[in-house]
This record gives sequence, C-alpha cells and structure tokens, in this order.
Amino acid sequence: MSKKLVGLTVALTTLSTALAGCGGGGDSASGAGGDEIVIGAFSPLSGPAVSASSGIYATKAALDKVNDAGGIDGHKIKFIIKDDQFDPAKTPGVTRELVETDRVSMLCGPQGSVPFGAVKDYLAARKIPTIVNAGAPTLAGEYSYLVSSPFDGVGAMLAQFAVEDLDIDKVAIAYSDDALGTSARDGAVRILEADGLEPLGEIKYDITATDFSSQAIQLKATGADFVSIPAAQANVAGLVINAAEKIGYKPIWGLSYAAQNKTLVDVTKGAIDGRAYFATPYITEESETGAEYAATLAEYAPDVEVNSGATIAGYTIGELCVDVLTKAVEAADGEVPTSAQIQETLSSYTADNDYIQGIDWSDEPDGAAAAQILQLKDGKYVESKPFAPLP
Amino acid sequence: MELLQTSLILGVVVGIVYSLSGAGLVVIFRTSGYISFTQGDIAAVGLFVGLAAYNSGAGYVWTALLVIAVSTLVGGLVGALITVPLEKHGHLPAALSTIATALIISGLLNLTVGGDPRSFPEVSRSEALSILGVQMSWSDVAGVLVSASVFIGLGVFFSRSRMGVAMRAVNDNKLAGELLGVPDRRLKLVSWTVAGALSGLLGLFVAPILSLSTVSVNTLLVFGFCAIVIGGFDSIFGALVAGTAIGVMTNLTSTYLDPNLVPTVLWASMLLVLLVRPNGLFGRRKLVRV
Amino acid sequence: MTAALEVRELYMTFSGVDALSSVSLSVPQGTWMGLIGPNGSGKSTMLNVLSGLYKPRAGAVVVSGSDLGRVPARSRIKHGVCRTFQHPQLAASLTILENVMVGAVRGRGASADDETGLQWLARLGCAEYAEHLPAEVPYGVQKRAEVARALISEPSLLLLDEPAAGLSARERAELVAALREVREVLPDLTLCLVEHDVGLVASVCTELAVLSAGKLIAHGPTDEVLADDAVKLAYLGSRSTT
Amino acid sequence: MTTTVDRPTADPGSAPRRRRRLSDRAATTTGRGRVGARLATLVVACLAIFAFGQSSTPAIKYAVILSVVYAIAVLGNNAVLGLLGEMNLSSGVSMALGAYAFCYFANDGMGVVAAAVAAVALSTALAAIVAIPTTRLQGIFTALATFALAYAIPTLAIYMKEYTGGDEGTPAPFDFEIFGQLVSGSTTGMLVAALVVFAVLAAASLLMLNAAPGRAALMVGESELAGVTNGFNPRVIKVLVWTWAGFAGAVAGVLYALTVGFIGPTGFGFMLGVWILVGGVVAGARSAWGALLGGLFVGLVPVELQSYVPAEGTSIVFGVILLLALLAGGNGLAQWIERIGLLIKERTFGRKKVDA
Repeated sequence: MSKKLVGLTVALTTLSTALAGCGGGGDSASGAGGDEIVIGAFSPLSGPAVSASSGIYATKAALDKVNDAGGIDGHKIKFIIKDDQFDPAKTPGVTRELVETDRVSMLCGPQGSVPFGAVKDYLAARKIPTIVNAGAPTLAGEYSYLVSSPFDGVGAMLAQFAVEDLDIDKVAIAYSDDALGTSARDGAVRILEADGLEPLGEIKYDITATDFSSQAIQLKATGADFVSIPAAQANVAGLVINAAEKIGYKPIWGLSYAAQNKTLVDVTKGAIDGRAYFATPYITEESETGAEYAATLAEYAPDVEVNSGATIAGYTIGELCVDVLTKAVEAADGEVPTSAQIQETLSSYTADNDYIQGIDWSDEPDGAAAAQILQLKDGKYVESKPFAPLP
Repeated sequence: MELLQTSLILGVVVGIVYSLSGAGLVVIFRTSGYISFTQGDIAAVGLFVGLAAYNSGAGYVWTALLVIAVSTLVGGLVGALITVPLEKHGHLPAALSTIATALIISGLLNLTVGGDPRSFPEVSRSEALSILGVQMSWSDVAGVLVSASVFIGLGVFFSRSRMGVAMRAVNDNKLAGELLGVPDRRLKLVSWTVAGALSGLLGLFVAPILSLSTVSVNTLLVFGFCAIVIGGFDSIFGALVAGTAIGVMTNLTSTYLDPNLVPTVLWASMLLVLLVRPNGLFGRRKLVRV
Repeated sequence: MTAALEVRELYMTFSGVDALSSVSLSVPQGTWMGLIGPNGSGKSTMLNVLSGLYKPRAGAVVVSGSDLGRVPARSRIKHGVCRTFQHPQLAASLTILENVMVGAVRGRGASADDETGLQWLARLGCAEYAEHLPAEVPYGVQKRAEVARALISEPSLLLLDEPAAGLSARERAELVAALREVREVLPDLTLCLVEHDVGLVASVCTELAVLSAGKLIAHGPTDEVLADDAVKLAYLGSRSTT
Repeated sequence: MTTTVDRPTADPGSAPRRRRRLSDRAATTTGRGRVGARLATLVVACLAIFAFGQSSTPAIKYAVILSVVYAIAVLGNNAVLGLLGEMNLSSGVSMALGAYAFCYFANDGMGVVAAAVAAVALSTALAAIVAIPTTRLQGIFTALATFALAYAIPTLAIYMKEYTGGDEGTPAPFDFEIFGQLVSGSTTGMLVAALVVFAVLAAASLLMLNAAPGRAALMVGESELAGVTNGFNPRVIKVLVWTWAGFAGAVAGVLYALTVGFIGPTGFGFMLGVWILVGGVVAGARSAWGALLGGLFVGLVPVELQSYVPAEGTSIVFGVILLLALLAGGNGLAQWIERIGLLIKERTFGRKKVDA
C-alpha cells in the first residue's frame, strides 16, 4: 500500500510540475529588460458584461497607432489584456499574472469600478500605477488615477443644464443605490438647492431588476419635465426609459457617457431622439479631433462601435497613456521607464489637450473637471453646450 | 392614490408574464416531477432566430410564429435527447441536466450572437385603451389576452383531454398513464414540447420589454419558480394567481419599500407560503403512502 | 394485568371518508394477532396509526398501559412499539448489519452490540449477508433484516406490515420458520401482523382481527374467526354474491 | 437453515471477523468504509495540490488557492447532496455570509483570528436558523427555495450597504500573518492555510460519514420513514446537516475574503451556488478527497480553459462535462477513479485476495 502511495505522489508531483512548466515558462523572457515598455489591463472579454470591453479595444487601438509610428522614442509598447469577466473574484488572479508574471510597469485602462476596487490595495502595495477606466470617485488613490469626470459633477452639470439652458425647473432624478448613482444624485441635488429648487423626486432602482414599471409610475407621478439618470449604463437606462414612455410619460432625459451608445438607441427604438442629453468629458466623433479618432479606430479596431461613450473613453485613456509614457521616457533619459518613474510622471501630470480637458493629477488623482453636453439628434451625438468646468 | 392604483394595474400586467413563465414549468413538473432550468435559453434560441427573420424583412406575425416554432422544436429536442433519458438515474440528475443544457445553449449563443442587448419587435406600442388613467398599449392587451387564452386552454387540456388527464396522473403513478392508453415517455415528450412553445411565447412578451439578450428570458425564471411554488406545483390556475400576486407585490415593494429588497421579499414570501401550505396555495395535498 | 395493546374507539378520516371507524380491541401480552381484511379495509391505516405515522381523528392507542396519543412516531420506539414496512425501508448505503444496528440506537436495546445484531440475523437466517448492501441481497433477506432491526430495539409490540408480500414460496417458508424462532426466543413479545396471505397468518397467529371497510367485524381465536360467516362474506365479497 | 439463493459473494462457510467492514465494491459505490486508505488518499491529494500550486505561476497558484477554498464549500454542500439527496443552491450564500461577517468584524477592529471565529459562529447560527424552515421542504422545493435565496443575495448586500459596503464592496485583511507566513492572495501561507483547513474538514466529514452521525444522516436521507419509526428526528438531523454545510460555506467565505483581499456583491451571484453544486456532482458527492476535484472544477478549470477555448464559449465545455458526469450515472469522477483503482488492484492481486 505505502509503496503505491509513494508512487502515486511522485507521479502526481511530476505531473503538476510538468503542467506548471507549460503554463509559466513561455513568456518570462519577453518581460522587463528588453526594448519594450510592458503595460497591461483587465477587461470583461467574456461573460455577461462583455459589451463593456469595447473600451479596451479602443485603448489598444491608440497604442497600436503609436507602435506603428515607431513607438515612443524607439520603444514599442507591449499591451497585455487579461479577461476577468467583470468578476471581482477573478480580477485579483489576472492582475497578479500581469504584475508578477508579465511584469507590467503600469496598468492602462483596466475596466470597472468593482473589479478595480478588488485590486486597488494590491496594486498600491506593489507600487504599480494605474490609469483607471471607471467612474467611482473612491477609486482615486496614491497609485490610481481617474480620467472620467466624477459622477457628482456629471449629475450637477446635467441639473445645471436643465435649469439654466433648457429653462426647466421641474427636475426628477432616478438613481441606483450604489457609489456612482448616489454621488450623481447628490451632485444634482446640490445644484438644484443652490438655485433654490429641489428635485420633484429621487427615485431609486435596482440595476438587476426585471421590471421598472414601479420606477416609471413614480417618475410620472413627480410630473417632472426633465429626468436625470446620470450614472445608468445604456441597458438599464433603456429599460427605465422604455417603462416610463410606455405609460405615456415622455420627459427630457439627462444621461451621461455611460449610456451613450447604440444599445440605448436600439433598445429605445429611437423614441428619445432629440429628447436625450448626455454629459461627457470626451470628444464627439463629429469634432475635429474626433475625425482622427474615428480614422484610427477604423484602422485598428474596425469592429468596435465608434460613437459609444465607453469606446471614446477607452481611446482617450490610450492617448493619455501614450502622453504619460512619452514624458516618463524623457525623464528616464530615453530608456524604458520603471514603475517608479511612471508614477513620478503621473503624480505631476496635467492634461488640457485635444482629447481631454481639466485633468490635474498634481493636485488630486481624480477625473476630468470639465465636460460638455451632447444631444442625441437623428441618431448622432451633437454638441449642445461646449466644454465647461463642472459645477 | 394614483400611485397605488397604477402600481396595482401595472403589477397585474407584469404578473401575468410571470404566470406565463410559471405555466411552462408546471407542464414539465406535472409529468416529470422536477423543474427545468433551461426554458429561458430555449426561448432565447427561438427569439434570436425570429429576430434574424424580422431583420431580413419578415412581418411580425411570421416572426412570432417562427419564434414559437423554433422554441417548440428545441424544447422537444432537449427533452427527448437529454433530460427524459436521464430520468433513469433519478430526478436530481434530470434536473441537473437542464442546468447543463442551459450552460451549453448560452455558451453557443454567446459565441454566435454575442452579449449586446438589442431591441425586439412587439405587437404595437400605440395606445389601445386606458384603465383608471393607466395607458395600455396593444402589446399589453395582446399579452393579457394571449396569456388568458393559454391558461384557459391548458386548464381545459388538463381536465378534459385524455392526454391531459394522463399527464396529471403520470407523476403520481407511472401505470396510470399506461392505463389511460398513453405511454409514459410520450407524455413527457409532449410536455417538453408544450413547455418549449410556452417559453417561446413568453419570450415574445419579455423581449420587447427587457430587450433581447442571451439572458433576458432567464432573468424571469426566478419569478416563474416563485409563481409555481406559491401557487402550487400542479395547479395552472395557481400559477396564474400567484404570478399576478407576485407582480403586484414586487411592484409595491419597489415603490414603497426599496427596489433592492424585491428579491429578498420574494424569497421570504415563498418560504412563508411553503411553511404554511407546503403544497402551495392551490396545490393538492398529497397523502403520504406507506 | 394491563393489555399489551388496547385500542379504543379509533376513527381515521381521509378527505371525508372514514378509513377507520370506531375500532376497539384489546390484545393481551404475548399474543400474536393477525390483522386481515380485503384491500382498502383499513389494515395498513391501522398500522400507521399504531406506529404514529397517522394521527387519528379520535380514539386512543394504549400500549402496556400508557396512552400514546401525544407520542410522536419517532418516540414510539421508546415505548416499545416498532414496525416493519411492506416495502423494506433500508438505507441503501448501510450494510445489512448496520441497518439492523440502527434499531439499537434509539430503541430500548441501546446496549446491544454487533454480536446481538448478528445473532438476530442468524436466527432469522440471513447472517451471511451481514456485510452486504441491501441492493445486493435477495428481497426476502431485506424483509427479514427489517424484522431484525425491529427486534433489536427490544419492542413489546411488534408491527409487521405484509412481511410475505413479494416473496417466493420458498422465502415464505423461511419467513414462517424465522417467525416461529422469534416466538420461541421472545415469548412475551406481542405481535400485530398485517398480511394478505391468510394461510400464513393462520399458521403463525393465535388470534385474528378482521377489518372490513374500516370497521372491525371480528376478533378472536384464529379458527373461530376463520369459521365466521361475516368474515367469509367480507372476504369472498362480490364473488359470493354472484 | 441456510439460504439457497445463488449469490457469488455469499459465503456462509467463512464468516469474516469484522462484520461491519464493507467489501471494496460496496465501499466504492457508497463512498463509505476503507477509512484508512481514504485518509491517505486525502493527504496525498492535498500534497499533490500543494506541489502543483508551489510549482505554478502566481496567477495559477492563486486559482489553485481559490479552488481549495471552493472545495471547502463543495465539501459542505456534498453533505446535503450526498447524505440527504437534496439540491442546495445556496452554498454561495453561506460563503457570502462568512466573508461579509469576517470583513465587517475585522474592519471593526477585531483581530483576524477572532473575526474569523466570530464570523463563522454567526454564519453557522444563521445557517441553522434558515435551515429550520428550509428542511421542511423536499426535493425540488428545496432547490427552488435555495435558488431564490441565492438570487436575492447581491441586491440584499446592496440594501445593507452600511454593513457590506454596497456595490463597492469592502476590503478584507491582507496583512494577516501566522507562524511568520503571510496568509493572503497567492502566498504559500495562504495555500497551506486553505489546504490544512480543507484537510481537517474533509477528514472530519470522512470520519463522521463512517460513524454514528453519518449512519443516522444516511438513514434519514435514504429512508426517512424507517428513520422516524426507529426513533430518529429527521428534522433535527436535516437541520444539523444543513448547518454543517453552512459552517463549511462560512469557513470557505472567510478564506475567500483572505485570498481575494476584497469582497463585493457581484462575487456572490446565484451562479456560485450552481457551480458549487455542479462541482460536487461532477467530482462525486460522497468523496472527501473528491471535493478537491470539485473545487478545481469551479476555481481552476474556468481560468485554464480560456487558453484553449474562446472565453465566451467556456460554459459549453462545462455543460458538456456536467452532462457526461450525469450520463455516467451521476456518481462523480472520484468514484470512477476509485473503481479503476479497484480494477487495477483486482487485476494485480486477484479477486479472491482483494475480497478477503
């Protein structure tokens, strides 16, 4: 008996060592020390949240464009994307792989507030800086830098737009009881109160619900002419809007870049065309810079939806990463920068360029302090109010 | 007051959809004694085929018929090829095989059509009538009417037709079906086919509201489960009443309590009903045979 | 001396139909009583009431002087009541001996060890199957194992539910021999035997009770009851009337 | 009086001495008996997992650790599945309870060990309370009630955000050290801690299965009527089995929190309960060491599979594996491995010697 057990143990151990060899050995040579700048990100490439991954493909397009133009001072960027399925139990695993096996020097555009929340402390402990593609203000930290405007400001800007530009004082808010939803609500309330108003209703919804008729009824009962749902993703915003319009309630809708994509237009069957406004810190496809963006995307990521908020955000982050890395390479005298050098660049970085306005990470590592208002008109997003600082 | 009555009316409308989701499950439970976890995926296959036809120019009626036809076929195939043969190992493996089928179908759908939600055609969004100040679209009216006729049809089927009576008997006693001249296996296949058709029909009402994705019909399944548990497993009528009650209850919970408590309230009320009436509100009390 | 089993005015109703109606009988200690009657006459119902699985609508069940009305089924083994089932109820993953020893855990023979269990199995003629699983042994052995499990709990009242149902002629003969062995070893045991095979009942029991449509129509010494006209009528039923 | 029925294994002439011992064949089909060999297998399996984890990349090691954590939940759920034959879809709920309570206590200033003990105690008590109504149900009713509960957990966690951190989740202790070893993430300390806890619980469940508690649970699970008439209280026994499952789930939840270093509501969706159940079915509901296979099925296979199958299609592979397991009789991989082992043993030593 014991002899067989020993045999079995040896066999299993050999097998496991062999398996481990297959898994790990391969890519270790291509890590740090070469000519490449190795950076990474995680994203839901599969699973229920897969539609959010357009952002990472856009980030990659921005980096590919630079690589094809010769890289940064001769250094090519190696961008490694891992799939975490938007599942915070999987995120730490793939992040460890990026940091410990692939030895990335920074993360560029990993997606999702909750997944990033699961690794924020780990990355800080490993001193790996990250430019995060997510909106929760609590994610900002010593090593994590936000690009997207804080939802507090987005909510405030939409409320301000309704009251001052559309001249509507009957405003209601719909929100989910999470970090994004509540901060957007608080921002809107703050602005309304400053104008001596108050929201006619603050209606809560559950993003996983199958029935939004209760919210529709409550919104209709407020009698508001402008309903703001700043933090909603397109699919949820679509369900809320559909439920309301179904019972004959057709207000003007205030949304943000989170809902700015074809899913919303498709799900609502174009019913809100002309009645939907989006607060976003990102460029439009129609703008001058947007033309270059669209051309790059058409070349490097042709399958990705061009005028989606998530895609534009991802691309912008890619452009920012290039800018940051360029400065870091300069600081490293033309060599591949270390994580510490990138972190140093980030901690004093400001951006006021074609793609993004109002970033000053030397002060706080939070997102763009400026945004514009777009209107959905004939299926296109057109500028309704130009870039302005968030109220 | 208007808030309350609107909540009630819309609760009934959505509750009837829940009931319909329960009805398909009851049909399978009646003959087999377990629950299918794969009905939502069967519906999704039908809906995506239907949507493809619609996008290439088929009218709504043809689209709807195609959805039901495909769901019927897929439902029948899943029952005939996978689940019913596995019953020889017991109810638990058979029920688990429906989970396996659900995983396979959803994987295939994710590979082929992807995860993006998209809109699905409906009967008509224009207003048909107004009840107590609540507007109802033609889709709502069609949903209520079709569901009502399905429930009446199933009720008549189970109480009048030879096969329906045999279906009722077969779960209690294997021989009963044989005595009525309908073989056990055929009854089960018929129930899977009918359940497939019902899930396709359900999908036609769900997809326009929730938008069509690989999981949209599935998310309703838990409400169907609760409807039949609360209504009583072998009672089609019970599913109707309980589904409607759940629709109203969830709507009121969402309006007056907190939307994030809806699933918890659902679970608690289900447990409560089971404790007071273990066979559901309208289920027959079964005698323990010793 | 108190009777081993006394049943007073027992009523049991299923959805409005009386399955047992005003049944009263008294069985002295050490008596082996056969409970017979046509299908649906209430025999099994009676056994289920005695073992506590059914709650009667009215009436009392008194065993060795104590009223079991409020004693749940699971506690009756402590009062010396134990039973077998028409279809053997053995745990499929426990060996025959382990199944037998289950009777000792909560029964009155808590001190019984494996040797006692083996002894009972040997007396019932199935010791060699002790370490087999129920699915591996003949049906007759499964039924006798249930008897052994009941006996190891040291019951004063043993209820056997159709122990011969489904057995071959040879297995029936083995069962009768086994039951006679039991009577020799435990002369004080009171037995209530529900069985279709009247011949088998008559060869084992000294008393017979006859149920028909929920009513007790006869109770007395075996030969007297078998000669009773009412019993013949009830048993031969429609055949005698045609 | 001797029986004349022809049974090849019946041999009245040489009655074995230890009558309770199961034959190898019976031991394989029931998952009982051969305690010594099974304990040895358990230890070997744990050592093999340790060797595999140690020799892997940090990411694979992390997945292995999570697999061992899931294996603990599978182990608990297997008691409900294997002993009572009930379908429990709420193992993820027990994990969520344990994990949330642990983080709450730890973030509240309690020491890590004290927080873990308090969390497991609280979760086990809650599991017992929920088990009281749940065990009144049977079969498919149990499955649906636990399904509805599992479905409710993520939104309930958001509702109770004061304690759970809502959608943003809550951090778990990530600097806990024991014997100078850091127990967090993909450290060796974490791997050893998870394996030791698993081994202890698996050994306990193996021993219990072969002792009085296991026999009582089997009696009630496989033949409730006989259990009742022989003096067992099925409700009490069922509540105890479910409480054990809740306890194991809570332990897994605590270790999960330590491993991941963070918990959020989306990690505890109803699919987690489905996976844990399916892991038990695929690996074998009666096998203590088999629970490790179940854990790997839940924790490692999905990660590894992505290298060979497009990520969107991995669920197809899972569905097919589950179907194959069910077609093979639903007894699980562990039993098939034991059967093959038995076959080899019989071939090597001859049938007679093996049975004696």
